[in-house]
Amino acid sequence: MMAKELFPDAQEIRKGRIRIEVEPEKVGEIVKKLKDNGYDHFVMLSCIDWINDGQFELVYHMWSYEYREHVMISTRIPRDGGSMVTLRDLFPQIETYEREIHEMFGVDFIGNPRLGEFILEGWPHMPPMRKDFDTEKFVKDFYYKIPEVKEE
Amino acid sequence: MMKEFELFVGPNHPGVTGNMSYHLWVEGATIKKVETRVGYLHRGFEKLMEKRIWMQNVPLVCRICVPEPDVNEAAYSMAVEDLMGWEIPERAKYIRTIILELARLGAHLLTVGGIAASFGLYTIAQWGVGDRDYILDIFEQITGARVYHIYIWPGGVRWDLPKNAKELITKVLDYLEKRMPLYEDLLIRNKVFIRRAVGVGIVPKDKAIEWGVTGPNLRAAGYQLDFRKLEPYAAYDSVDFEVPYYPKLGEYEVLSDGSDIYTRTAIRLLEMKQSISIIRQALKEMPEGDVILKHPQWFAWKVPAGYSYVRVESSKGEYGYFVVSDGGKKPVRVHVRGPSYTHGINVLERIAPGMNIADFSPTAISLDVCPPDIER
Amino acid sequence: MVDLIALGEQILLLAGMVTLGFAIGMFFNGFARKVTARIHNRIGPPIYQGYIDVFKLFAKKTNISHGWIFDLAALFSVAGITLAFLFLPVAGFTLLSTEGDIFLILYLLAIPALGFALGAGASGNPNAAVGIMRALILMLAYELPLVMVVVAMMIHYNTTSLATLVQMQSGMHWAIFVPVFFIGAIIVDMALQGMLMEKPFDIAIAPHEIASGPMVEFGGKHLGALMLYKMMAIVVETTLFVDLFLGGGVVLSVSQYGWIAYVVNFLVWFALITLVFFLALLINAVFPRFRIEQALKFYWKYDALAALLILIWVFAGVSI
Amino acid sequence: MRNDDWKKVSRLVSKKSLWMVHFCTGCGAMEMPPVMTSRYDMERFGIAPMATPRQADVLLITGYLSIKTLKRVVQVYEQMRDPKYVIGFGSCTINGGMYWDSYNTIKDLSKYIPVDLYIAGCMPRPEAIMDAFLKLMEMIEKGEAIGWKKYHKYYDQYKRNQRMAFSYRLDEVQDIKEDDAK
Repeated sequence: MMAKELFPDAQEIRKGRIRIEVEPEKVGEIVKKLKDNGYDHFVMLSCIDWINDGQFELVYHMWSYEYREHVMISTRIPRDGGSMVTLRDLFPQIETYEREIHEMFGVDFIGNPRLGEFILEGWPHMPPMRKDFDTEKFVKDFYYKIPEVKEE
Repeated sequence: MMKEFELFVGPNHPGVTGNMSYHLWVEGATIKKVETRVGYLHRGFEKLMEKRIWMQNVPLVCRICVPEPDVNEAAYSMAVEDLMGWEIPERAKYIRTIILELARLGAHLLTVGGIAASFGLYTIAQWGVGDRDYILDIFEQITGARVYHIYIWPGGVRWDLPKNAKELITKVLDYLEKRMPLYEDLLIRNKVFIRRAVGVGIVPKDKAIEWGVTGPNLRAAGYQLDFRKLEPYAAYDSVDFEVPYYPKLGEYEVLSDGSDIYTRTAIRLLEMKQSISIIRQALKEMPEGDVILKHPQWFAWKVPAGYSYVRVESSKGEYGYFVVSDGGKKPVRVHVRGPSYTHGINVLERIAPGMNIADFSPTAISLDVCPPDIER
Repeated sequence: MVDLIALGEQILLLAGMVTLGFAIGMFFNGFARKVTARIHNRIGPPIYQGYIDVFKLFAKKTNISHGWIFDLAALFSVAGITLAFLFLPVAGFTLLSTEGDIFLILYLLAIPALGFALGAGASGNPNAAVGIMRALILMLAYELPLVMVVVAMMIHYNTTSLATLVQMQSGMHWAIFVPVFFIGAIIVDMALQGMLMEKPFDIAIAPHEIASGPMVEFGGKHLGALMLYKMMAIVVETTLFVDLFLGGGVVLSVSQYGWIAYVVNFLVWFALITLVFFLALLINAVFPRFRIEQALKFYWKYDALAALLILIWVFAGVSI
Repeated sequence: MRNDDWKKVSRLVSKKSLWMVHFCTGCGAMEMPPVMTSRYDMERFGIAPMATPRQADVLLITGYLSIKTLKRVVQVYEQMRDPKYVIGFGSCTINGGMYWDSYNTIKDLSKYIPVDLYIAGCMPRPEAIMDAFLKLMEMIEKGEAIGWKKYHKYYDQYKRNQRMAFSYRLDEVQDIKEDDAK
């Protein structure tokens, strides 16, 4: 069944792009339902930092080769101390995306054992993809301050 | 036999493509466990893109995938066009097709050469890279740059093709067509290569889609799925081409149950032939006209709020751009889905255990793992 | 006194031959790279590149050692291969080859590989350990057909001395013209491909798999010594082939033509080993490498089986 | 004097055989295959890629360096035998280039390891790379490529900068200053 039939309140952005907004608790159930209904390709898991709303938006992208339709399942979690249940059992690649989002945004995925250092190494500051991390200021305060090697 | 030990393949190792590393736990000569270590090339593109205006991001995105930068430009431009609601000129679509296919040819030459080199057949690698240089020459004459072209822009392409483009490209295509039999004889029909590559590095067919395998690797597993057909972009709906997939390997012998290194190599060689045919058609059917929309000064661009996911079929698989705008001058979020993300990490980590260490590097290279699109 | 002078002459001759051997080996390094480059559509390095590389490696300033076994290993390899060279008849020069027989040479050929193994083991790098294991398995693999063909030749010619063998082949009665040994030559050529560590048998040093294997921790002077060993090994192994099947390059009899014979023989020998090496390079350029168990299978299943047939053929021919 | 002559000869010959580490630290590595293969063929000048740092003479930093790679680069550099040379490849090694405001890439390579030669451009053309190698040979012959000596001499300063970069903190600076005060 197509996503429109499964979820009548889904919103069609354009042809072949469906967006569903749901509560965080329902995501697992919906992803499972879509997987069973021909949406067999998990594309990716994105995270968007809506700093003014104080929320992270997690977007689960799925695609059906059969219907040629792309579904984005959006859910919002609080920005501070937000967490989400891992869906790594449904699609293996979700695990990797969760690792990245954990590192880059600081979202905790409950039940994922491989969270930890993934891309960065020894990063002591705030997760860098958060909007309140100012990369330009960091560069000026850090990289430009490292002294040059003085030759006598 | 030897007891268990750990082996690091990379980052400074000839057996990895680019700067990444695999941490292997090995017993004797059999791999027990693999962990892919990435992040050596992390530049924080997605962060930098949020700091720049829409147009400034075009020179950034092409640096995400070095062997095939044009797919990034195309995908990003299409995402912006999608949000803006632009329909680009017909001629620009054809030019994009030509550029993307040339890039695919170059990337496949590099990958096929890489697979051959991982088995020690350096002749193919040398020839492949040498022949790829002629394609870079075309790029240089069209776009002015060898590697990073910054030619495909939101709204079309930067400028029209040069007057002699047709002769230039046809000459190189003729040359490549003449070279193809050499590659076939030396690689795909090479007895030792067949011994090494058949039945090695198998991605289970029933798991391929669930694991997120895309592109030539998916087609080698027996699915005729190609986003150029499924969701046509540029001028792919107006040109006629076939999607080679297992077991339809054309003139190459079907020697295995598919989804192995041999089949993946064969699919890539067949795709190169298709690319040549696509470029020829596009050159012939290309209409006259504008190549770029007359849009406002790009400093003043304000992209309407919305979500857009655009995918293109790169030489490695599905390349997707998820672009979110809040109606401002800068994107809120650009998230890149690189094909290597799944191929290099969860697929490889799952198929490698039980493999001989001699087969590991060829498998990784035949999956066409390109680290910059994993960590960006 | 006379004896001393003769001894001095002998030593000078030996030293000269060894120097010449190394010089030819270094030339072969450049030659190999040039030939490969031409096949790759490239120009390639100058033909004297091998000399420069060895010089540079010995001019390196620091040497990182991994213990005395590591230091000794490189020396071990060079000494072993030099000794093997001395026991070979080279273009009619018998050197020490009247003293030992062919089995001694096969033993001596194994010594450098073991030295190599010791050094690589001492370096403690897992890549080196895997590489050395592969090298030893490969040695085991190619020696079986090689020894069988050699034994067949010994039965046929009724000698165990390589010098005598070369002598018996003089006057263009080369073993390769005997049909059965023509097949034998092909078998040994396959084994030679493994001895030279050229593709499809360069399994031990596979850079894409184990980052150049045993050599992974070698650098500077250690690597220089190792390169010298590898260069000399090319000369020794090709000469062994030429001695076995191509009459050692002896075309003119010394007793008849005097010193001209030495020069001509030397040139013919040089041309022949270059040819044998050139063939190996051509095979090297067009094949990927086997996996180790495939190489073992190749040698023991096809090569050794053919060698066994030759052995039976020759044995039956002699006894009947 | 004789020692000097020997050094001169040694440099004259050694410059003809430069082995570089096979380490793609950044996207500039993309232009390395064309330089190695039939079109440009750098083996003409005796330059060859080597699998491990122990065997190599030249370290090419091909483009931007993330901190994670910098750790490996320092390790590789220290494993190489003297004399060794470093070529900074592309604008990103000079001042950060495209990634001037990226939080994860270093901006000036010479703060962490001594650089003998820079190639400008993003990315440099193969001709530029060849030219750089020829220039490096010239420098070796004249005895100007002395980065490795600098590394020995100012080891403390390089180490301090490396430590700072690895920890993403400037705290190390204070330690040094205190030491100076004592």
